Amino acid sequence: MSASLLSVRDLMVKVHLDGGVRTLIDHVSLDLAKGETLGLVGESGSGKSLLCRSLVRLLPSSLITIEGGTILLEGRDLTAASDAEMLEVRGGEIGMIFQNPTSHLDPVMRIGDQISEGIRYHQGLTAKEARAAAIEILTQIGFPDPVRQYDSYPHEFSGGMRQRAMIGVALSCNPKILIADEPTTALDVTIQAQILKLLLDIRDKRGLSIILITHDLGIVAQTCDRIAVMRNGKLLEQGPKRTILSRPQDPYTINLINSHPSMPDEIAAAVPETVLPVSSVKPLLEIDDLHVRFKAGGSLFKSSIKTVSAVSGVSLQVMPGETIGIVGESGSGKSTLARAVLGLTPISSGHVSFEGIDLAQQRSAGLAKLRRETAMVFQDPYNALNPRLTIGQMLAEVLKVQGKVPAAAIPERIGELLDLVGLEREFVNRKPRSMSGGQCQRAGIARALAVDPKLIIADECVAALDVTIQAQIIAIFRELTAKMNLTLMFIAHDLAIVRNLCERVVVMYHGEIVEEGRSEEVFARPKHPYTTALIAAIPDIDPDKPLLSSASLEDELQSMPAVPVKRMP
Amino acid sequence: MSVEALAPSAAAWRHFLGRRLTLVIGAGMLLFFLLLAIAAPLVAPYDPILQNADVRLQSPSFAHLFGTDNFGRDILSRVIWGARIDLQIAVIGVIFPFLIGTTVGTIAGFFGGIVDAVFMRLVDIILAFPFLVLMLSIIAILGPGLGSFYIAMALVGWVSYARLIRAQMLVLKGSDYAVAAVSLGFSRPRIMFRHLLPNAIAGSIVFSMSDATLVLLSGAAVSYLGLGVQPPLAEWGVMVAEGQSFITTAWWITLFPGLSIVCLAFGFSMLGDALGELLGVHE
Amino acid sequence: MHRYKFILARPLQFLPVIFGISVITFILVRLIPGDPARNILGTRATPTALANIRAQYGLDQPMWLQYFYFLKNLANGEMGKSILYKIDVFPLIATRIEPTIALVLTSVTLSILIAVPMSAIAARNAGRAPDHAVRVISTFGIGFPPFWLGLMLIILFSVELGVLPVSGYGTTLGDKLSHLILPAMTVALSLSTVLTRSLRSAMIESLKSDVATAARARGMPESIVFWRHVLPNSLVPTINLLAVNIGWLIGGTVVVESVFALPGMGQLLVRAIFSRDYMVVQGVAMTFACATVLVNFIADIVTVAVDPRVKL
Amino acid sequence: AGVLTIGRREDSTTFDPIKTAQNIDNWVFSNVYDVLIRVDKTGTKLEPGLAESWTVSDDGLTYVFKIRDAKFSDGSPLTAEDAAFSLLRIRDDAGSLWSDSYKVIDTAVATDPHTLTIKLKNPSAPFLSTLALPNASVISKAGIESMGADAYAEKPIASGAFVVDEWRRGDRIILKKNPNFWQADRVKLDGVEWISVPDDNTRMLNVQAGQLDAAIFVPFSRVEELKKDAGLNVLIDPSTREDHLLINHAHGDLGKKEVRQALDLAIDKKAIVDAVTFGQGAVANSYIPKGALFYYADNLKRPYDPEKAKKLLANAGVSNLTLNYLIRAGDEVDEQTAVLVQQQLAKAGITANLQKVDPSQEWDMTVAGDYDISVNYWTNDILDPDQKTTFVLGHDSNNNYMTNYKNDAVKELVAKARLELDPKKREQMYIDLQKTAKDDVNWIDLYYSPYINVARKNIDNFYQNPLGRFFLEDTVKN
Ligand SMILES: Nc1ncnc2c1ncn2[C@@H]1O[C@H](COP(=O)(O)OP(=O)(O)OP(=O)(O)O)[C@@H](O)[C@H]1O
Ligand SMILES: Nc1ncnc2c1ncn2[C@@H]1O[C@H](COP(=O)(O)OP(=O)(O)OP(=O)(O)O)[C@@H](O)[C@H]1O
Ligand SMILES: [Mg+2]
Ligand SMILES: [Mg+2]
Repeated sequence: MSASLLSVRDLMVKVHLDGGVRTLIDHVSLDLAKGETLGLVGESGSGKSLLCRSLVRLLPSSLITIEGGTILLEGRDLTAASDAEMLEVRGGEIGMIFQNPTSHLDPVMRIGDQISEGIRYHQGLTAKEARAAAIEILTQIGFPDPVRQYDSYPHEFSGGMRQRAMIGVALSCNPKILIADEPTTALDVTIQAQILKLLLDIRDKRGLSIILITHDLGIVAQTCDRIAVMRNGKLLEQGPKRTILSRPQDPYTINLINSHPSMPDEIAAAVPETVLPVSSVKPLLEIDDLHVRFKAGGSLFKSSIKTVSAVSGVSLQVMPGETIGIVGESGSGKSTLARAVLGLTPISSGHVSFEGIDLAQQRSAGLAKLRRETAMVFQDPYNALNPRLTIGQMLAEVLKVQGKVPAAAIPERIGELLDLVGLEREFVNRKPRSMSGGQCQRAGIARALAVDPKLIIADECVAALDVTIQAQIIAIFRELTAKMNLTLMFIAHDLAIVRNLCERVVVMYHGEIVEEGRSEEVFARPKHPYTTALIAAIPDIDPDKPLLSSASLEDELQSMPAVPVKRMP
Repeated sequence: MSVEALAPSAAAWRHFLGRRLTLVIGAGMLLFFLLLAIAAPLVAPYDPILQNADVRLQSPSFAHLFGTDNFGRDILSRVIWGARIDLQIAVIGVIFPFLIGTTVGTIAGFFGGIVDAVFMRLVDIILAFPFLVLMLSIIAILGPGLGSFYIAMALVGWVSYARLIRAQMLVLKGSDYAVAAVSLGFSRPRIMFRHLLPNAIAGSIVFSMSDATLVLLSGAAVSYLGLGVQPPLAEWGVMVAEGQSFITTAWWITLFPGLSIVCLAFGFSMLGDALGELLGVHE
Repeated sequence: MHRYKFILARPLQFLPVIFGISVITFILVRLIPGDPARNILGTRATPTALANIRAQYGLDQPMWLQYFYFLKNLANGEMGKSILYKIDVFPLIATRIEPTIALVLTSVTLSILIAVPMSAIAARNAGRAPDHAVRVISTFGIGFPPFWLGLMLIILFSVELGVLPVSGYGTTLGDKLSHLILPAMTVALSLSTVLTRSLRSAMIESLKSDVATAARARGMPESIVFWRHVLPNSLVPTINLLAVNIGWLIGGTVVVESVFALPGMGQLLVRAIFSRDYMVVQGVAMTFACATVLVNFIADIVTVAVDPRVKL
Repeated sequence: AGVLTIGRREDSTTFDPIKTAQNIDNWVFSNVYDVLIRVDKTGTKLEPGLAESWTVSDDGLTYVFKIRDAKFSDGSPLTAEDAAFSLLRIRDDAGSLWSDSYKVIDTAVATDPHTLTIKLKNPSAPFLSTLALPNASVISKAGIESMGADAYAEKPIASGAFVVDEWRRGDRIILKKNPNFWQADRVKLDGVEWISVPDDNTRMLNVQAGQLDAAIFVPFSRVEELKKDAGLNVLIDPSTREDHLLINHAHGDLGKKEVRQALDLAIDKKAIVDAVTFGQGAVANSYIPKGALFYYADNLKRPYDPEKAKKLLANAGVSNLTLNYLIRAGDEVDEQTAVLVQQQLAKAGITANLQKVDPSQEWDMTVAGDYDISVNYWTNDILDPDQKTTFVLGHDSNNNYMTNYKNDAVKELVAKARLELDPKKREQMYIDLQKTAKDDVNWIDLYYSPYINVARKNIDNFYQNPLGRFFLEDTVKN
């Protein structure tokens, strides 16, 4: 690139811990040109966030220090700048958008004030002028009613709107460079597409340079000019998007690209239909007109107690040995359905029967059977494991309570389970805190398998993981279902993963099943417009398939509420 | 991520001190008092209740490092023996509220609904109930002395713990690992006590350290009202209260037991801070 | 404004609490051994005199009947007659309530005035000398028994320096304030340390929080980050702590009241307990309870006002 | 001139004289109300009060009082009618705590506005003394009837040196000079404020800092220090207070006279006087306080002799005597005495287990006989020894002051002494009583102690008589 706006040379960042010194960023050099979008990818913990925080010298702890290298912003070395100068650089020159808007927006300050705060400070405007400017920004980032929404608090917004507000705050100081740290990870695909589009629009309008951090190569393919790949604090390779995507050099990059879910997967196509749903086989699980409603709000003086229908009128049959995917946006009722099926959430009406036993009629017998023959893998790998127990203790407890394995054989069985999910045996003595997300997720799967279940419900168990690990976990499931004749209900809001793994897909929307069918069929010929939108919003790794291309999809999105997740009372 | 085997840098060293120093000071202080209490018969120079009319109200000297009181009793010896009683007050005065509060909080938080509502109203009542009325009534009913004091503390003190634990339980019982435990067919007591409680209890442990100080001070307040331990036992709060008559003439009678309370309180609060950091709890 | 709707609903929840307290106090004071009649008669008690007094105050009636009369009186806005003072309990409490309220308010104000800057200094220098200094001072504040601290303050400010009155309560506002400074300081020295500890850790947490990082990332100087973002976000847990402590304080001012001879309710209560003046103990306990409930209610309102997310 | 501010422990409870039996009230009454007959400064003689003079019939049943020209604070005249009303009220009113002491009155009539005639049911030597009790103060009949007893008890119409100007409950009583007082020219002060300062230290510091003119209830331990303060006068006035160790004769070996004598021998009263009262007290040898009417100075003083005590115990066949020693919580002096006595008894081989209980309960337990030994004290209300003697030795309703002491000869003598009108004979009877009581060890006399007050140097004539009356009408603030 010709005129480099930002130029990083040999940046070294180290952390000083009790045990010694660890290098977190290792001789990283980068350039960012004006108007350019740089995609920074890499697995979790590779140092992407740290690198960007080093640019504005906002390191997360006093133990982490920049130990070498230069950061030149328009020729000025930021590593040598004074603290006062940095105040100008932050916000004024380099704006930040954070991954998690919920925790980065001040919950007790009005959205508008958070935007105008920066304006007043950096541009020295009066309160009134700043308010006007902030409302202007709110308009730009797509708030339908900026004057009113100026006075809203973050918690009154949906996730998507919060992320927009976060962008607004970053824009408030009119920076030259915008750093967006995984701005869409927490959002579902449709919203993700909107946010990405907004970022690109703003870039074009304002001539901004953007550093976009993500672990999703698809997003990078759709939005960036250049790509930089990081791993273990080192920059593996960087270059123009097409070069990297088509001719990756580093084995890690190659692996990353290959495991992207939007890649058509040969194995998936080759999965033989192991169990044909023959009419003589009785369904393992039957769900009939299931309704789950939650009370929302309501108090002594409020006459109408509102309820939220999380699941409304779902009917489904699951055959033994089947692998079924349940997809749908956030809040569409997938988790609630799973929990209701397993008797973890009270059912409002309808029936669930497991192997012919109706849960409503024979509650204790049904629950006892469920507990022994089904298991669930949870969405959040860290929170689903008791932080105080080692993996060994955890598995031993399950085996002991379930009582299917004689006490003497428990240690042996634990070993087998770990082997099965691909964890080394030494993990017996580890606690969740000392394990990576992927490792925790495997431990969670091992726990589910310890029950020796007929049915496993996996609730978005890969959403929080990066693609390489996602791929590994999916491989484990595929292997397990093949080997052990497991029935699997796989919940996700990401269609691409489901397409790879499942024979049958169920699409949920607002608590109802809107579409159901064999995977290839649904993906090839979606019937419901929502399914179409979902499929279209998957960022494809092929840069030539543009994001949100079809005009009809835009209309579709417009007709839907921005975020149907939270229906506040 | 190369780990450079270096001598700990200045920053890391400072960090270590900042974090462990509180632990060392706190635990060290408590250990000191504990040893003092255990070894009281060995280290105390005099019999703590022995009166000696010849040396009444003497200011600190080599014979009596902390001076003597109006009966000629050696203050140093009384302070040393007092450590026994005051440590006991701090420990027992905290342990029972802790146990009761933890149990109630766990049950209320876990079961919710009517159980919770009943317990929480009870908590409201006790919180709104003037502590002193309860304390004085119980002491009056059971007679002054440590037993009544402990009972009064237990009756009142548990609410803080119950509230802390309940709040934690409410959060934890919705957590994925609690739901996971249910889905695995674990029994309720197992889920409550093996899975949730250990994760909920850290805050209470830290709180119990500052609570120990409050208990000591409540004891001193009770002594001020004349309802402290039975004479002639040496207890710091009582010593301060008794020494009040001499506050302008014989300052040493109140100062040394007073300082002892402060030091013990300091030890507890340091240990509390250290535990808070170790257990990752923020008050 | 429906976030504030709980203001309407809450008073209903108070009723069982107040009722519970009335039952407990009623039973508790009567469980205490000791006879109010014998108590006021002292050494000269004769059987007829004892019987006379018991009859006058209905103490010879069965317990349930006494409780019934107590409730009946309460419904009429009365709390019975003091055995010791021979006047109605309500007016008696009315004459004693002001100093206690004034003491609590001054102490709390003073505590906040001490706690906020102290915790700010500590939090912004976490782990360094000023932080340690604040911590040590805090422990001293909480470790010394208040009656001892109070006396030391009197000796220093009133006897040695002669700048403040030794004890008592004035008649004019300025006079009252000058009488309240020392007792309030005695309370504040310990209360503020509790607040400081809580605020300090909330602030440290908050200084490290994403909110603060985000504010720094848009170039806000540390002072704005602190006062506009960190402080407001640290307040909520402290408000609740303060409420619990005020409740505790309301019921526990007796020591300070008696050291500083403040004619408040704490002293009234202790004398009533010691002389088994049942009606007064009940009356004061109920008053304290209502005040505590009210304080918590106010804390809830403040919490809702400070943190827009909170719904009650 | 000027207003005298006096610090005391507690605030008054009422101004209705018949409804209280507490010193804290009575001591204020003396200067607000006036009585028919007063006790003089020495506490040993009666002198005219509102009754200018009186005559007693030969049979000792009829008393005729001449009431002087006096006015109530509202300016209305004080008549014999008011006096009669007051005496009948203390005898008959349901709220009166004193009715039993005045049951001896048969009739009280105002024969004319200046003449009060009282007929007794039987002769009574101490009767005149009881008229000096502040609780028998003369109240305004018209006043109490128009105001109602409750309002009157708040702000009475009285005839003493001062009138109640304001009562700030819990804080202070503000008295101002009563211009209608019959001795108004004797009163130098413009007013008096009784201020309640419960904490002993604070009360003393107030006087030291000059914020109070005087304070009462000076702890023994502070006397020496206050004496050193050049700005202060420490006032030590004789009182009728006697501290004694109650013995429950009904409990086991304590019924044996030798055992009680052994106890008396085992207690070193001098040591108590030194350590507890800091030398302010005097060792007691009789239940009648030193300086009081009929006090027998030569009564037996058992010297401290633990060895002899041991022997006595052995002779009585008592070993390992273990006693339950009841202490009043919150009373510093009581606790200190207990600690000391415990150690002394131990030297005689007697174990005392201290049991500290709340004062009100302690009182109940003593009355119920639920103790072995316990320290208590008595201060006389009237100068005649009959009241105390009846309570302590007369087999009155309280089992001889909770001791369960039984001696029928003593009982008879007490009754006789009450009726004896010849002072000489009476004195001999009381001497006999004192001797017998000592020999029987009805209780153990410990020490007499004075009233200790402190006043700033500019205050003159601030004193109490042995019955506790302050003579504020004579006090001067310079
Ligand atoms: N406060 C800290 N103290 C010590 N090490 C830290 C701290 N914060 C981050 N690290 C380490 O720095 C490394 C880089 O972290 P960073 O947050 O930059 O990763 P990332 O690439 O952004 O990952 P993710 O995709 O999960 O956000 C990690 O190994 C992490 O453990
Ligand atoms: N305990 C609850 N109380 C009230 N409402 C609830 C509760 N649990 C879920 N809901 C609501 O029910 C709806 C469905 O939630 P659910 O968790 O099943 O969605 P989901 O499809 O799993 O979403 P995600 O992809 O975000 O996990 C949402 O609107 C949610 O707000
Ligand atoms: Mg990151
Ligand atoms: Mg979900």
